[in-house]
Amino acid sequence: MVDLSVDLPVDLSVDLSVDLGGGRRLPNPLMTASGCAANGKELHRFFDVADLGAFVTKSVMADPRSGRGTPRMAETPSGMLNSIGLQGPGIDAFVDEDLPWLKSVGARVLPSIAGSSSTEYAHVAATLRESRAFDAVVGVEVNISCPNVANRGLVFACDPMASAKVIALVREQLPRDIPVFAKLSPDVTDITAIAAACVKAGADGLTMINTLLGMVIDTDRMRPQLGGVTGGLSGPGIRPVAVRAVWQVRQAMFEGRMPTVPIIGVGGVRTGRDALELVAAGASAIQVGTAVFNDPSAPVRVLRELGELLRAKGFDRFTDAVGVAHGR
Amino acid sequence: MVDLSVDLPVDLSVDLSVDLGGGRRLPNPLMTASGCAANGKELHRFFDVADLGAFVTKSVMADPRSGRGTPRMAETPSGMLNSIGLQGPGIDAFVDEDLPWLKSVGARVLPSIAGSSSTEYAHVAATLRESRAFDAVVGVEVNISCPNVANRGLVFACDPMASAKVIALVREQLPRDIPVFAKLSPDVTDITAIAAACVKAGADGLTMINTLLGMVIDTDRMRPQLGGVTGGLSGPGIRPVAVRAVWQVRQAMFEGRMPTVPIIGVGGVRTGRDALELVAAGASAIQVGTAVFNDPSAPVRVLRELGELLRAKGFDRFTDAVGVAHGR
Amino acid sequence: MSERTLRARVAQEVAEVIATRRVGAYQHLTLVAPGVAELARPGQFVALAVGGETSGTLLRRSFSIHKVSPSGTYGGTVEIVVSAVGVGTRWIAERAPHDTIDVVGPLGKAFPLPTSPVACVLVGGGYGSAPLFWLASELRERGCHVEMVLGAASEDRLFGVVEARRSCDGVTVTTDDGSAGQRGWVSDPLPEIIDRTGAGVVYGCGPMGMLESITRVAQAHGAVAQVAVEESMACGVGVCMTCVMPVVGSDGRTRMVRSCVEGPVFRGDAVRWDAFDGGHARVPDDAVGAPKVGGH
Amino acid sequence: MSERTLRARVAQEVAEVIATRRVGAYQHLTLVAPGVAELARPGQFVALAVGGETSGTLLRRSFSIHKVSPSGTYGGTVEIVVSAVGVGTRWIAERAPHDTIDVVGPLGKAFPLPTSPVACVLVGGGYGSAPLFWLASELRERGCHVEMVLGAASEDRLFGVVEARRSCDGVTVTTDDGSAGQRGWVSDPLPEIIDRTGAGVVYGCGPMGMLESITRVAQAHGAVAQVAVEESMACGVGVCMTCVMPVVGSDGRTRMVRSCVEGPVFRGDAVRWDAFDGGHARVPDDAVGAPKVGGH
Ligand SMILES: Cc1cc2nc3c(=O)[nH]c(=O)nc-3n(C[C@H](O)[C@H](O)[C@H](O)COP(=O)(O)OP(=O)(O)OC[C@H]3O[C@@H](n4cnc5c(N)ncnc54)[C@H](O)[C@@H]3O)c2cc1C
Ligand SMILES: Cc1cc2nc3c(=O)[nH]c(=O)nc-3n(C[C@H](O)[C@H](O)[C@H](O)COP(=O)(O)OP(=O)(O)OC[C@H]3O[C@@H](n4cnc5c(N)ncnc54)[C@H](O)[C@@H]3O)c2cc1C
Ligand SMILES: Cc1cc2nc3c(=O)[nH]c(=O)nc-3n(C[C@H](O)[C@H](O)[C@H](O)COP(=O)(O)O)c2cc1C
Ligand SMILES: Cc1cc2nc3c(=O)[nH]c(=O)nc-3n(C[C@H](O)[C@H](O)[C@H](O)COP(=O)(O)O)c2cc1C
Ligand code: FES
Ligand code: FES
Repeated sequence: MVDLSVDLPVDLSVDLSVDLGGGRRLPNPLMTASGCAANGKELHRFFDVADLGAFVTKSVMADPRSGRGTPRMAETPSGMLNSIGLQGPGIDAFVDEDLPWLKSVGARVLPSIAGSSSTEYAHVAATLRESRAFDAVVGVEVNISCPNVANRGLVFACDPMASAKVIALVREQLPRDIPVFAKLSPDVTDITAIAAACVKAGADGLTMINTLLGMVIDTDRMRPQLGGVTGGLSGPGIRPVAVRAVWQVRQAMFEGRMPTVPIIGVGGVRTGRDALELVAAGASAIQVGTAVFNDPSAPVRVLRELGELLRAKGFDRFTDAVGVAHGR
Repeated sequence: MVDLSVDLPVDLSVDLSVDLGGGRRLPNPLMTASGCAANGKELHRFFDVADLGAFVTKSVMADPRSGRGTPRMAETPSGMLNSIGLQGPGIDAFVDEDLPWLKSVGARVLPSIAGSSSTEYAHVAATLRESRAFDAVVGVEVNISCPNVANRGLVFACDPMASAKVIALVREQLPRDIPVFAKLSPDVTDITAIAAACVKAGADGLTMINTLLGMVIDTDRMRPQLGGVTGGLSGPGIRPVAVRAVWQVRQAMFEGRMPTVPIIGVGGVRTGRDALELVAAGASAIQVGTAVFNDPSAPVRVLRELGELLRAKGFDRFTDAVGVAHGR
Repeated sequence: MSERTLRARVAQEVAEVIATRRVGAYQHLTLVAPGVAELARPGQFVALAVGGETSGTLLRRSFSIHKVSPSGTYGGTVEIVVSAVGVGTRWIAERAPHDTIDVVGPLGKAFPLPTSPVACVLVGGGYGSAPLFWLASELRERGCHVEMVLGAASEDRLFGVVEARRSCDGVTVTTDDGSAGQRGWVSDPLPEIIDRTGAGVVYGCGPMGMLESITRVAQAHGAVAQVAVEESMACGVGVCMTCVMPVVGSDGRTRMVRSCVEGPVFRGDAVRWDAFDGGHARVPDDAVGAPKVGGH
Repeated sequence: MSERTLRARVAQEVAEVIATRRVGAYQHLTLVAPGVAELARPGQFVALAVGGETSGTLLRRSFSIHKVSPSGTYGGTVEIVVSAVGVGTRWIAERAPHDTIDVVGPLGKAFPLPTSPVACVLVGGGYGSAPLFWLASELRERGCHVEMVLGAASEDRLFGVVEARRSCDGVTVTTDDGSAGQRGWVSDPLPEIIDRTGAGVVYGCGPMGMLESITRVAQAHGAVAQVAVEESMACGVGVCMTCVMPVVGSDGRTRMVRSCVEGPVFRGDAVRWDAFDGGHARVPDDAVGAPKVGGH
């Protein structure tokens, strides 16, 4: 492992800890983003994954999945398009190998779970609960941006009812002190409606945003560049959409249109300044996704930069900065 | 005016002309994007605006409007956010001054009209029809991405019914040989539903896409950077969303889920290659918006590059390339 | 806006950097841009593209034209003075000789010159003095008595004190910290200079707050202020409507006008200073087309 | 994937370019990257960030390590050979001495070395020969007889013919157009060389089609092929799952494995060549977790 201790820890004069529910306090608000950090071993070569507030794993489904054919990615201006097709080992291998490894290095884990039916989500959550390393889990993120096989392949997160059903079933499977986060798609007419439906169904928090549906044409071959035709757009180019989504939902909470729950902000964060944008808009934690492909140690660098910025701005506590841009 | 004749005309061995309805053939598919080219005089210093297939003017409403306070923009990675608030002279000044000027230099004009109620749209369309320079008009673009005052300020383009009503009223005001294009917002759960509703209501074509709703926080002041809080995200960073929207709607036409009408593609086009992406996805014409701010002669440069690319790929006619990426 | 301004010619060229040097806190660049050099007048600006082929920074950055040499060994050159404050200005300031930069210009309206040889005071804050030396020469050619006031936060942020002494009839320097010249603001010595010289015009270029106080002082002492503003601009060529500010027109009505084509030089007394507040400019309620309740 | 590979050390450093020169159609760069140089083995690669602060090009570009010098005047250096084909490789190829580039490496698995001194044939297509000279030296140090086949479309796209003659026991050159060596493909002389030398291993690096035919020829002539592939990679470090390809594991089952961490070197006979088609790789129906009807 590359020794980062000279750069870390972040300046201790700012209290970076945050409580995202379940009574556990995370030492800081920085996380990996699901699918952008695999399940820990790879990035542990660059920094200690236990230095993060939490490690978010690749969305896992019930069975092993090969994912889609290739090409699976296209670079786009200040971003990229991907269509991985949720390749993964399946929940059994995850709880046997990945979760215990993460626990062994002291990481706090926020597993991301997925399914193509609400019962698959519930099964994955139940398997997780029964796992021997479950005490490393500080919450569960529910990726509802998967195509719903029962509903013409439309993704769950595009429909308040379908989203709510998944969240309710997952919530039932997990102990009360494990907060459940619904991860929302920005590809909807009104994200506050989906957010409210998820919270009503039992979500203890929200993660925003997943990728935007996009497409690239390979103009040499004059056909869609990705094997999967469309894909998910991520990276700094979409940050303004993430900031807006977090702002809108936080605003709905401030106005009493839905209960107040913690929001995990994700989308285009590359620097501490970018993270601060999401925080000021209302995010209580930050995930770094695509930026990891540019800089494998981005999550800890962003944490350090965020801490320095907060100190420079005179904040004593990270939580004091959450949502401050509202009403200014 | 800067002499561009050395660079123009585009290679004549490719027939670039295109028929967007109304029986008029445009000499080529390149256009400015509404709000990114003012009303012609400014760009005419850089190239002859009559060299474009059509010139799309800034969305005009019934009365003069001051627009919003400043800051009205924020630069974002590979894009920008704007919140102009539809500043403009009002339709009377537009038909008295801007349209006649465009006619005087030989431009084909696609005026963009807007309103905060469906009757305002109809009034603007009717005033346009009565104008003395109306014969320079080759079509009318209806910007339905304005907040609908009657409907909690939600934009028309987010609701199929509201969109259809505006389109139907505008269609009634205009002669049959003037095609009406509905300009759609990408900020919806299902853009094909809005597209189909507009076509059913009488739209002869569709323009896709308007900006994405986004937001930037000024982290120095810890408040929204734009005077208008949220704004529209544009530029190369959003191109994959535009390509996807055009693809989805063209696919719906191919599958018979809606009638086939021409699509004008817009969103993040900076080069001929970018334009070709939208064309291959199904666009019969291309607008260049934000790229103009980087290169004031971008529309004619993109035209030249597109012509060269088509020739290099062995296309004899531009129209043969429209939608070719489907079914490959 | 007058037809003339809009039809004014403008060039777009890929300019080679032929010289770049540090001047105090600034970087002074000389660009080969014969098209721009031939057309430019003092007070106009250029807009430079940022980054190369990989650039995610789309918008051009604007710089006052410091000087032009319409012909020379390399063909016409344009000089600018850059304060590196962000990603774009840093990139520009880092260009080495022989690197190229895409330049559009000249843009905007120039400083209007008096038709008779009145005395003038030229006031520059920080790099805001950059366009004033050229203006000073033109004014003196017309027989005007020209004095200059240069102000900055500290000595390293003054630009062109030596050049000022060469091109003007009198120079006063102020710094906030007293590290050069007299301690204080440019508006401190201004009343005395206007009164002593009987100046008819005060030209100003610098931060908004400074331009507002120059305007106030000029008005109080019977002079006209002509100020060059610096608003955030997306296009610089008049097509995006981002650079607007509230200005009173000849009909007495306030409009949100584009500072890139109707400015950057405005008569100080036409600017609605009351609408500016911490980097924001409100639309005054009495502006043409101002939003009714509910806003747009 | 073995625990060892994953825990293999990797460095991230801002490397200074200390030399860059044109070699035929390629640019040969020498970077000061002591951390990478110390750890690297032949067949591994580095991933370079593209563009500076203004860059909209986020993803790193991968390059085989041509050579390392773990210590020297400047500290350890790493050399790469770049074919400028797009925006990223152009930017990298244009870097001048003293410019810096952010480097991550060494990445991926190295070429496995035989435990006994068998004869080996090293086949490089275009810049694909870059990592082979270093490999050749290591093999010869172990007493292996080493021959090399270098092929390219034309003479300017061959890399390292002179170096090959220095570091190998025999060199054969092929070009598609006959501009150097024999006209044809690398697979043409390969059977004779394997048979003559009794080679046990054929190492290959180059385009997919070439690697497939090397594998076929090697198999037909009783040798094992070890090929270094070049799939499109978003991260290069194993976290994004974009670089996958169908490979048969030791249990005989096909999986979509990451070529950045489980490759880039694979046994040729483990690669499911049948799944590749014009830049796409299908998921074979018999792959672990392959989509059922309807796909994912
Ligand atoms: C007419 C005019 C003349 C100018 N003359 C000079 C000059 O001679 N020397 C000089 O150093 N600077 C000058 N400026 C200011 C200069 O354009 C900005 O400092 C520069 O655009 C900042 O870009 P950045 O990428 O470094 O900063 P960032 O803060 O990263 O820029 C982000 C965005 O905000 C815009 N922006 C930020 N600050 C300003 C500003 N002060 N004015 C306008 N846009 C801004 C940028 O153009 C960009 O779009 C002038 C500006 C204008 C409008
Ligand atoms: C393990 C490995 C080793 C390599 N070694 C070398 C080498 O020694 N010398 C050399 O010149 N090139 C090498 N390549 C190929 C090189 O990485 C690509 O040519 C380069 O990424 C293209 O980037 P671009 O921006 O110039 O092209 P663009 O086409 O603009 O790139 C667009 C995107 O596609 C990806 N991409 C495009 N072509 C390739 C490709 N062939 N392989 C992987 N990704 C690609 C880019 O990384 C980028 O994300 C290697 C690739 C890999 C995976
Ligand atoms: C290659 C890749 C794979 C991803 N896989 C998942 C996933 O499995 N589950 C999920 O919830 N989000 C996934 N995402 C979305 C990210 O977690 C994140 O929400 C999105 O990329 C926006 O953040 P970013 O701009 O920081 O990348 C993936 C993104 C990328 C780029
Ligand atoms: C500054 C600005 C102003 C705009 N004004 C309008 C407008 O008045 N009417 C409209 O339909 N679209 C407007 N748009 C949207 C553009 O026409 C276009 O749909 C969008 O910017 C995407 O294209 P681009 O990425 O090429 O800019 C505006 C965009 C920008 C950047
Ligand atoms: S900067 Fe675009 S109109 Fe002035
Ligand atoms: S390139 Fe990301 S996993 Fe291999």
